[in-house]
Amino acid sequence: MQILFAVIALGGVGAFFGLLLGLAARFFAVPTDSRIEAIREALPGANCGACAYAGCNQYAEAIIEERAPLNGCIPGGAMTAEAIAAIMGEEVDAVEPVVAAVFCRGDQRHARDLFTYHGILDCDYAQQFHGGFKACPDGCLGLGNCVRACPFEAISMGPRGLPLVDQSACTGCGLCAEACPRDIIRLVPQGDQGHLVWCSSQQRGKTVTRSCEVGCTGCRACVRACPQEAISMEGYLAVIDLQKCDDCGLCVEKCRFGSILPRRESAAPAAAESEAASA
Amino acid sequence: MIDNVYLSDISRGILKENPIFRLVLGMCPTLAITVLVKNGLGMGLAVIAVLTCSNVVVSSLRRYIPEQVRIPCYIVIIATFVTIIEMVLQAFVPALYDALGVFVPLIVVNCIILGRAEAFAGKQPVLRSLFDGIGSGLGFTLGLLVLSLVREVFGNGTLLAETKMAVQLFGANFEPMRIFAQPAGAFIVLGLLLALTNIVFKRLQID
Amino acid sequence: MNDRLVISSSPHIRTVQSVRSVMVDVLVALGPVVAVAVLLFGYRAVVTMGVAIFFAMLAESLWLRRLNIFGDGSAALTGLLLAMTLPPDVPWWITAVGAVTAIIIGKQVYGGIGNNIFNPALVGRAVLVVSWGSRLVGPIWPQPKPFHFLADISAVTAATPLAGEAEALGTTLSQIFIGNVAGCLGETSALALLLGGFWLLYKGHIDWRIPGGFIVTVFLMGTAFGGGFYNNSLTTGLFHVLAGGVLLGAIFMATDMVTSPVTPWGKLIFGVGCGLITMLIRLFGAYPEGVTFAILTMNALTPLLDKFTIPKKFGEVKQVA
Amino acid sequence: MATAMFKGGVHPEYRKELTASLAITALPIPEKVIIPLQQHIGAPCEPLVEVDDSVKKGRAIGQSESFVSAPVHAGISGRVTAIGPYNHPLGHKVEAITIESDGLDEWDGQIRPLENLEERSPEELLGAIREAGIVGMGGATFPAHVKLSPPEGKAIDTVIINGAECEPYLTADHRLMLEEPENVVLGLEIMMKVLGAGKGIIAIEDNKPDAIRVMQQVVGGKPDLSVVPLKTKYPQGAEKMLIQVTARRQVPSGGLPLDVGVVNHNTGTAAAIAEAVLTGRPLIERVVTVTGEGIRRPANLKVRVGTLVSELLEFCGGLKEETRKLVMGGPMMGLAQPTSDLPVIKGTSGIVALTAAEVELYESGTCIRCARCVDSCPMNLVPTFIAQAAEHGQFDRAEKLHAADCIECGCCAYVCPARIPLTQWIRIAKAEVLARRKTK
Amino acid sequence: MEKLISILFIYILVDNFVLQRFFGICPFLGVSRKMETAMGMGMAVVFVITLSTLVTWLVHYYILVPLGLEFLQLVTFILVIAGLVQLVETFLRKTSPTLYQGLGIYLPLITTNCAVLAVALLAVRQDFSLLESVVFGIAASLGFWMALVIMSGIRERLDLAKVPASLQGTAITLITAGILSLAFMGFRGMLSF
Repeated sequence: MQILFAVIALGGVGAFFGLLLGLAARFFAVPTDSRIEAIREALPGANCGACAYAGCNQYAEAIIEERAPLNGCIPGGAMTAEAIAAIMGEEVDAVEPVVAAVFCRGDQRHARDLFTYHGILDCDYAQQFHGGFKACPDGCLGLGNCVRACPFEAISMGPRGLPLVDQSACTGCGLCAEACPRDIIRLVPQGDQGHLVWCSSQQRGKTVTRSCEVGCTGCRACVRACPQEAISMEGYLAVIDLQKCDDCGLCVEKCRFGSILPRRESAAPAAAESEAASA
Repeated sequence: MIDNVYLSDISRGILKENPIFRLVLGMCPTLAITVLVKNGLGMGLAVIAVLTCSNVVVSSLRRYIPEQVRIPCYIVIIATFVTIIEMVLQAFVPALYDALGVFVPLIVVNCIILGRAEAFAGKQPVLRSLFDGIGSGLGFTLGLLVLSLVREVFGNGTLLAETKMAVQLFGANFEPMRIFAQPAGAFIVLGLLLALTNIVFKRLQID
Repeated sequence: MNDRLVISSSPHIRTVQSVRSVMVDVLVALGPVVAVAVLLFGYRAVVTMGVAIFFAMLAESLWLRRLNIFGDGSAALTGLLLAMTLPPDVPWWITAVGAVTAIIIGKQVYGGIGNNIFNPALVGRAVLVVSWGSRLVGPIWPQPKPFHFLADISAVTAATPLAGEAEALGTTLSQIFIGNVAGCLGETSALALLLGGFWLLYKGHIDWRIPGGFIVTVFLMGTAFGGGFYNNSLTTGLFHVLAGGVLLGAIFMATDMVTSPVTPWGKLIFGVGCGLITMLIRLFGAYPEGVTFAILTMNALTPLLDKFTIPKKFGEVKQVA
Repeated sequence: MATAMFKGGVHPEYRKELTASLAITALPIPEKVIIPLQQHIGAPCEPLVEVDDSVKKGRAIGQSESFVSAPVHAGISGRVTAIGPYNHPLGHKVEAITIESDGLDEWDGQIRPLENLEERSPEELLGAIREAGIVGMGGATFPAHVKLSPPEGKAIDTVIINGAECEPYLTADHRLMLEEPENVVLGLEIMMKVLGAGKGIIAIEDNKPDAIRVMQQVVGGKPDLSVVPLKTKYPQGAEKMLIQVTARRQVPSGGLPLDVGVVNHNTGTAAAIAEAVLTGRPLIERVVTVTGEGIRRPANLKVRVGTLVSELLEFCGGLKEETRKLVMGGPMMGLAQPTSDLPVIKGTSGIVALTAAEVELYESGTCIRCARCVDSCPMNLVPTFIAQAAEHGQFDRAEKLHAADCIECGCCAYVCPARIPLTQWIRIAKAEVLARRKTK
Repeated sequence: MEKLISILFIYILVDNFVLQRFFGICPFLGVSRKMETAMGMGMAVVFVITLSTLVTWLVHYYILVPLGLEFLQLVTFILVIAGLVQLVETFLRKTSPTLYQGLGIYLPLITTNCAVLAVALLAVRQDFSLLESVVFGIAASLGFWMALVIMSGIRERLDLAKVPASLQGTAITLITAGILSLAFMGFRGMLSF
């Protein structure tokens, strides 16, 4: 008898609410983006709030409105993130992997300062004072906007005020390049093949030598020396095409200013210095 | 690392997606009942039972439950198992039942169980759901054990108190740091443990 | 390279005060309180204060991996303030646990000085009170023995004025004012506390609103609800201000810059709130003293107070709708 | 007369004794002057001369069609040798005209005074002021004629001469009031006539009792003029504070003094206006206080606009070894310069050389929420919160905290024990907030 | 009457549902990042708890007890709550978009908020009368709201603080909740019923 009651009671409650909800859904229906439905389906639906939104619905809406990251659902994990990405049609194209590189070697030893800056340690804001404290208007200020911009902790500030990129951690997202007010950081193909001119100066040779010991003066010695014709001039700055460069190293010998270095060595002196500094 | 799909279902719940330390779900019972290891263990076992059963049932019924009433159905399934567990506990370990109090019926609304049902069991075959349930349940139990161990040792000076294997750890003169047994202590210890796991996982580069 | 000029945003001149000098000033302000504590409780006071300061500075330098153990002086201040809230006969290991907890849980997990939400010294004390309540707020306290530096103070005990009304009646207000009563190291002498308070006010390190709001509220509540057990209602109000930790809390704890509001109105509400909760706990709660909990609770409300009491800007015009 | 106070403010070390008692000395005519084509807020001037042109002293060499602008004039007679970008106190290079002296120092023939001063209409006076290229000489360099042309419907009843000189170190206005009090008062009267204002006030901080006395003597007997002594407190000379204290009116947020019927001008501006109207001579020289611990012989100098700062320093015996900072203007609001190779402009009230002891490179720390900045802010803002919002890029929050109302007086950063560059952060927030409002 | 006031006071301050009883921790951690959401969520919780306590009390005493079906308590309660929440959400969404934005969007989260079920269960277990149950529900949810708003204020400030990386987020929130809980222990022993 009790079992019967139980079935009836439970069934009754279920039926009552089922009916009510069915009616409500019919009469109070609100049209929604079909993708919201799809994303909500993909979400665990636990409404746990771990994504910082009020519930799975709100999170789904936030994704559609591009206010929320695709991987915000903690309980769902990577599987859910992939599913959402598929719905949103955001697939990462297969591209050649790139990494950030800092095109300036003018550290505190090599490059001259015009004055001492004291204030907010931010490249943008420091540049507002007389165009920046470095004598070279294209040289790295070393106040670390790129370091702060990197979400992967792939850039750190070296011991002499030049940022160092950790290639293994860099994803090539380019946020650091955007953050640099002087456009010193550019994206280059991953790996350590080839040589590069580690300078961004657009100044005439005389101006460069006055402000920096390792700046590219635009003397063209490297352009003439390169058997691969991989080096060209962009204004007063030599630029090496990594596709053509065969790592022969002739340009390094010709460069009187030390602006050109093979990529595999470019990070080495800085690393050695940081070791020396910590020792 | 582990190529067997079932083993990875289990290990994921224990390590990578540990409900307490990684997903930070099911906090209410975690904080409330971990004063003693015994309680933590009891709650953990109860959750394993409910989670495994509900995962299996949800998974086997996944083709028959209409999409619209998915969540209410899951809740009924879970609530049924929780009621059963409640009765079992009341009948066989009444002391534990009293210690856990209202948190036994509250297993129903534990995000882990509904979360696993939705995220995993509603989409995967029965056997995998079973292992997933066991894995997540074990992960939860592990979290409870660690937390209750810390709280009992410092807050009570004992190990496995109120069981047959009870040990007085620091001798009779020990004055336990009662805050560990208090709600405040629960929050603080769990916060510190979370930070610790963050550091450990970062060191080991498990993400 | 010293010939280079310095460029910065204006202003180009700065006050000579620094965080360190502020901390040192507060330490100096505690001077009279420390002196009275040593006078009353002898070497035990020295031991407790020493242990608290040492462990606080140690915990901070270890966490920050810093060699300079004094640093900006804030750890030493936290340690000393914690010691001030402890009974004279507290075991040294309790003091040490409290000091380490204060620095780590109260301060460093939030990112160190300036970032903490709660007063570190009071976090330390609250943890100790909850953990070893009988040793910190028990009914029996050592009776002070003025001018006996090596005396064993735990031999003779007395109740703190707040512990019971009957005992309180045996202590005159003037004794409470001077401090010759049982109690925590730093809370017995209202005179010494007020001296420190006036020095801090003079130096501009504290704002009158917090201690003012706190003390006035306690006085009014004590007068209104104290039951007038002490001669009459007014003296009962005064008793509530002078006895226990109100003055220590109002002058040195609630005024902790980091954990109290920055806006003028926020400060006043903060002070009044501290007073209200203190008296609620004293009159109705299980604990005899409520200053610690009151200030911690108001610490938690500080972000809200700051948010909703942003002062009216200069020349603000009423919006005509 | 009691002086009302404003909320907040600070009491820095004033160090005015270095130059307060030194009479204004005329700097010898420089070999060359470099006259930037923009010395004021508003549109830059177009050059009216070409390289190799000969010019006489006082001739207009740059002008702009724009109303918010002021012409610039040749400071010496000689030959134009270059027109091109040159270092400028504002921190970037600005087009400037270089004139090399012929040593004659002759006035341009077209310069003649306005005759029958009493009969001149306000429009004629205003025109003369504009022609003379007069700008606010306290440092803000807002063209004077613009301030003296209130829009329709705004009646001005009070003109205030700002003789507060609340910036530490500076004594240029102080000396001017002592040595040319008649000019200051005449300038005030001309402005009152232009504006039709019935009341003139000369406000002077009470750390200059001699100036108050002298001005009172000159003003004595003129019922519509008064000298108001002010309590010494920085930023007493800030326009909004000054108006509140002297005229008892509060300039509304986002408003201008003319919204409350007041125009205020610097002492130097008043004297320049008097000079321009009396003699017809444009603004080509001004008083500059060269001072600071880093200067060997501090002085108050009368200098041609366009003279290189290095010449001023040389005249004062040069910089001491320990000089670490060169500030143009006062130390609270002036601009630090990396070099002395830049010209004096119309708004240069002083050159202050600070030594290492004053410029210690403090590491800025974490805010300990001591609220000194809140107490010191004369605009009643919460500087630390605005700075925090700016630091985290929360400019909406900064706007809600009224970042745009900041007058950049520097009090907050001055008092901060954690040495946080509060004023710099708030400037960033203010610029961002104003930029966003513009695009809206 | 005195008992009602006691219940109100106790479950807001002394036995705060979040800080002393550990109910509703998940939404407490999840939704306390921003003051606005905390306010909205708190309001929604007050509404739902009051309503659901009322309904479940009626269901218990007028359906389950007469039929001798107390063992179905849990299943029916959770169903009633889930249904109720869903109903209110659908209703609000259609009738009042503004109210829905302010309140309704938090409703789905509330189904799994154990505070709701806990209030319903505890009201029955403590033999509260209907009025007492409703007051209990209001008090518990106000306590939840208060804790949520206080925490959101603190977290907005912590967002600007230099919290060590490993402690950021939930860890520091838990520690803060711990100290808050510690502070609230001062209210212990104030009232009883």
